[in-house]
Amino acid sequence: MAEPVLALEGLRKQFGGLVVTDQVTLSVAPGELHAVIGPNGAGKTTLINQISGVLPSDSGRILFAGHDITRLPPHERARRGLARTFQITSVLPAFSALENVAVAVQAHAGSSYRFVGDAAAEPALNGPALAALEEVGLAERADVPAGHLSHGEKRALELAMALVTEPKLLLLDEPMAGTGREETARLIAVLRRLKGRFAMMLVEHDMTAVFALADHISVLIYGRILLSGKPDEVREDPQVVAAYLGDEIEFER
Amino acid sequence: MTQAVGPVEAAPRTRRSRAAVALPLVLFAALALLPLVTAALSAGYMLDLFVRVMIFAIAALSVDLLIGYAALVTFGQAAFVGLGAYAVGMLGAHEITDLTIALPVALLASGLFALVTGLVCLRTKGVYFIMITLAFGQMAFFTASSLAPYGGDDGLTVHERSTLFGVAVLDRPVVFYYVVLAALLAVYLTCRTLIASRFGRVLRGAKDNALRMTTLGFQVYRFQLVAYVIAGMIAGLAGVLLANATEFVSPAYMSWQRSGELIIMVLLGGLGTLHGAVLGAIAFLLLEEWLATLTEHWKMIFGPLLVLVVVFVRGGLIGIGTALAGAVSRRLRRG
Amino acid sequence: MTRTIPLLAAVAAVALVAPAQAQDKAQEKLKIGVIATLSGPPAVLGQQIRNGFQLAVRDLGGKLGGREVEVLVQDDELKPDIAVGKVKAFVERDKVDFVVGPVFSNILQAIVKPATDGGAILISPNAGTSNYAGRDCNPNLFVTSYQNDQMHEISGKHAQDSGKKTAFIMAPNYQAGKDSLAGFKRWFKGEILDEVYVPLNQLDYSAELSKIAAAKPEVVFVFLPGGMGVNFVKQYRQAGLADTIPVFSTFTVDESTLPAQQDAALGFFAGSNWAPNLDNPQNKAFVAAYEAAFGAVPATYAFQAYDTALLIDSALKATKGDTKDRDALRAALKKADFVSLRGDFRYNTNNYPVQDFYLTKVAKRPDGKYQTEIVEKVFDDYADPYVKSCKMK
Amino acid sequence: MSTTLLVVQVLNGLQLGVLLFLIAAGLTLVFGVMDFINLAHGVQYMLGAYLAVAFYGLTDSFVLALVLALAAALAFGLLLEAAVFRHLYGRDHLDHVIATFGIILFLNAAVKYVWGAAPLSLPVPEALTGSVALAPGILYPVWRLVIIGSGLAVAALLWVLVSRTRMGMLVRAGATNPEMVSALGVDIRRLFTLVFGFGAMLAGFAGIMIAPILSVEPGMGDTILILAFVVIVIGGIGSIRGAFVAALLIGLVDTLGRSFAVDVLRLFMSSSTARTVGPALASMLIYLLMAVVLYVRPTGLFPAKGR
Repeated sequence: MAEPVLALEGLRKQFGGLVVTDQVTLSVAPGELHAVIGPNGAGKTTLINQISGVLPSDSGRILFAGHDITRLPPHERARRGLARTFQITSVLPAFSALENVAVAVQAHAGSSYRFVGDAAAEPALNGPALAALEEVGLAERADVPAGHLSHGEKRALELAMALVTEPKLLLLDEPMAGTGREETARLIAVLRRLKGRFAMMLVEHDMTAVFALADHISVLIYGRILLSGKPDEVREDPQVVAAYLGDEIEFER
Repeated sequence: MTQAVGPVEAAPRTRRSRAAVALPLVLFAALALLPLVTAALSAGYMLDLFVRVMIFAIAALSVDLLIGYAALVTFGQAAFVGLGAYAVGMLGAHEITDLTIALPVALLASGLFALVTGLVCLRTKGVYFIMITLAFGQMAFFTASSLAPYGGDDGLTVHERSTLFGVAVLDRPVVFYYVVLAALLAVYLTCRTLIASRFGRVLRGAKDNALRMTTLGFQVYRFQLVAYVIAGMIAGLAGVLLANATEFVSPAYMSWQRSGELIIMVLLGGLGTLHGAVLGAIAFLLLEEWLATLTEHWKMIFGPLLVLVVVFVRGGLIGIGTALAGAVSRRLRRG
Repeated sequence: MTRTIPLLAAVAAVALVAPAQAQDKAQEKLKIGVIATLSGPPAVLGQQIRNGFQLAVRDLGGKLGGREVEVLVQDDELKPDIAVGKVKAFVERDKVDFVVGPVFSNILQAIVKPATDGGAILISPNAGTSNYAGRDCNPNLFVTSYQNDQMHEISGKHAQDSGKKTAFIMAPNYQAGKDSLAGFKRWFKGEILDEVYVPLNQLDYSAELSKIAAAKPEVVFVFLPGGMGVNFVKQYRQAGLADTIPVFSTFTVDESTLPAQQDAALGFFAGSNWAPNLDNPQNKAFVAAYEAAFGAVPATYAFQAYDTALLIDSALKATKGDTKDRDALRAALKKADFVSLRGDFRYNTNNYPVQDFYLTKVAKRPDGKYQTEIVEKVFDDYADPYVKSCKMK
Repeated sequence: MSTTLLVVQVLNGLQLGVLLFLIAAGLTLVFGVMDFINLAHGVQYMLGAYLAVAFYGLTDSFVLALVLALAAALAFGLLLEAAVFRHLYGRDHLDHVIATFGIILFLNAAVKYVWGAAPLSLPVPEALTGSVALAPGILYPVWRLVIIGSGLAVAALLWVLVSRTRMGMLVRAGATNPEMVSALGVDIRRLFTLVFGFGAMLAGFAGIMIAPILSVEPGMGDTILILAFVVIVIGGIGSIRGAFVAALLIGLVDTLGRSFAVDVLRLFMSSSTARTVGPALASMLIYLLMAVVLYVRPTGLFPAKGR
């Protein structure tokens, strides 16, 4: 088996007296889409924040492509190929969609201390950016300020921004939250197209999306991994069904 | 569908960019022609006034660079102006008057001060940043006030204007005027270029959404620090010119009221447009000059004027212009 | 939008140039620019200068040396660069022959060059710094007040002469403050228990008052102009020190601050070249006229500004109203051929006055107003020592 | 540097501290609850002092002047809120800055227009003049003790109001999470108006109490405003407790710095150098303190949670 892109070892985060994540151990293989599911307050977003470095971890280790990144600042992690989207969409609202992606290209290109030259007119930045917009189906909205995009479009834009950084791993924090049925279907299609190019960790409530996309699923409850396995195993695990999935979940195949 | 949406959404962009090109062109053309007007009216005094205006415009540009493009509301920019001025004054006191020495020293001093204080200030955000820049401004002010060998609180006279390779080029008012205008133009273009560059794009992005920029891999703090140093040096340049214009250097140049006035100029003109800062400096100082000739109590008029500008229009004078232009074009389209 | 800009510029140009053109017709008028601090807390001093000068012009029938006078007044806002701008406007736009002002020494430092380089004659009705009395003395600068140090020397001399052994001295932490304490120490040879510099515009003197109470000096000397003096005097009285330790001062208790200090200042001593009750007919007339016109007792600022107008009047009479021949004008000014409100007055070679100085004391007049009153003469025909380093003859 | 002198200086520092607290309390509330930067808070302090002088002139009674001036300060604060500030809630901080700066310019010029440029004064109430002997030979003015006492009383009152009443609960909640307060169905506008008026009155009260000690003059609020901002920033914006601690800290540091800086420096350097450096250092001590505090704790000593 190939070396995992991401390996978490006993990760823990505590806010005051409240333990939010505890002894989280899991690994993501290259090219794999690993979904993390769990009820509200299970610590999913905290986990994403710990991995991306927005929150420091109290204990445990984060190995990324074999290197310990537990103590690295977020921008350092990003530079090593760890990209993320946010639960609440996070784009640059005053910038056009194209410029949003172009900034991401620029981040990846790593030469941002250039004080001359019109960045907005650089083919080296705009070319890949436009291509990424194409991939997520936003090419026609390239000139629209990101603040004016619909919710689903912002999600797609975030994806495009992550794409151009050619990440080794993409952390997706509830990309389907707040999107309409139609947009959800479109996003699922986009993600399916991207699958295999890099590893993804998907935190999601929408079980349709999770079971449509995931190669591997971990169930997080009260900050701990309850179970980790293939979608079929998870679906059929009585413990999960009882504790979390219940009867309400409809499965589509 | 998107075909129809496109042009409508694009329309404000083109209008804005047309104004962004035309307005500064007109502004600078007017400034370039001014000496002809003053010569015709034999109002040489106006040159001095506009020299002062342009120097403050340079300082205001540095403030706009920070507030308007990097979301760094600095309340201590006057300290850098003062540093530049003191470089001229103190070197002058030791009979070093040449710009080839004074200018680099001034820029280095203000840049270094910005670097050191910026390292501390940029740890904080928002109002805390405002106040910590104020704190450093005040420290600079009190330090200058206690410089007894250089006049202390009284300030010191600059006995002769700076020379260039030993030639007293700045002594002729018209030449000095054009030197200041050239400096203003250079600073304006520098800022313009900077903002459009990759570097500037990171700054603007961080203003929009700093967390997003960080997770994209930018170390925002460093970009802001570089911007802070550049702005400090620009303000230092304004100080060099101010010392030459007034032929006097004083701790008063560093007072917090001065820093406040610079912010007001930028806001009055229109934040985040650059030419708004220039326009704001012109409007602020001319208004002050004009109102003061009307009545001793001119601040009773000036104060409410500022309130009205804020309450009823957004985006300062540039905002008024845009709103007017919008209303006119709507009227035209309808009629 | 784009069209409004040149329009604005044109309007601004016209607005700023128009006064100059309008005045062209009245070429005969003598133009005098008065620059004084008219905003912020020290505005009261600037107003005294403006009022004193305008009163003199009025008393002289609107004419100085036979020429109609136009007095232009500008506020320096106590900002040196603003002052420079205003003075340049006087000289270059308004083409004034005389600039009268300012109140403060730091403004004087800033405006001497632009005023005199521009060809005007600068007459300072208050600030008189040591550098212009000595090394930097200037033929186009005249001072109608005093050399700053002299006012402080009065207290030092009197403390010494009256046999005081210990003193506590205090001034703001700026150049004039340091000069002040140096001036006091030039004559006082007793022990200085403490020499305290407070930040400029300090409001609360509790810290210093405690020190004074602990040090128990025989005399306190302070130089705390304007609002600082008001605060100090009130707090000194409240601390119960006023009845035990006498205070000698300069610019701390005068007619500009007494309306606020009132009874708290009674018995405080000051050094001055004049007082409202100085006994000569011209001064009596001046004080009465000033009080009638402005409803307040004049202070030194007002009387010196009044004298400034008298000085210009005398010089223009000598030159028959001519200001073009600057050598003649300067010579006439230097003669100082006028009856000063303070009595004896003549110019030294450095264009600073030689005059008498008095110890004064705060008193309440029968009409309920407060003023300083002459106690005794401390210096007779006193010249400043800096004149030695002035190269002018 | 005797112990008695030190005691007196500590009292002096305390007096400056409570004065700063009176001003900073309103400022930090308005800032914390409404997210509004009110630079005009300093001129409200000035106005309090002027109103007290004016009413004293009319009534010849300090108590009456105090009551009337407080009422007028409150009324003026409410008027200002309704006329200007109400239109600016939710706008950018910089809009607040420019508008309230305009109000400063106006009011400074207006008081000069109405009352003249000369400093005015208010006598200490007859019963509270004089000094008490703290130790043989060391007198302390009664009025200063009154200021300290009334400042502490106001602080205690504020503490009760904020921690024990429903209104206080809302104010605290508003400082940490304004959305939540409006979600509770509270008329947030009325709460704002109330807090604002109260803050204006506190600033006015500070002005009235200090008028017998300091000269009343145009622009007297500008310096104190900056100090008050230093206080609320060190204390943590929106925190009354922070404002209290920071105000006393600033009061003490400033007073003690001014009285002992030269003496302390004399231990390290020559007397004349100490005299030059000391006062400059003393002037910047509080700014140095603020820079250090913010460096160590970028949101102040007691940051209100959630912002």
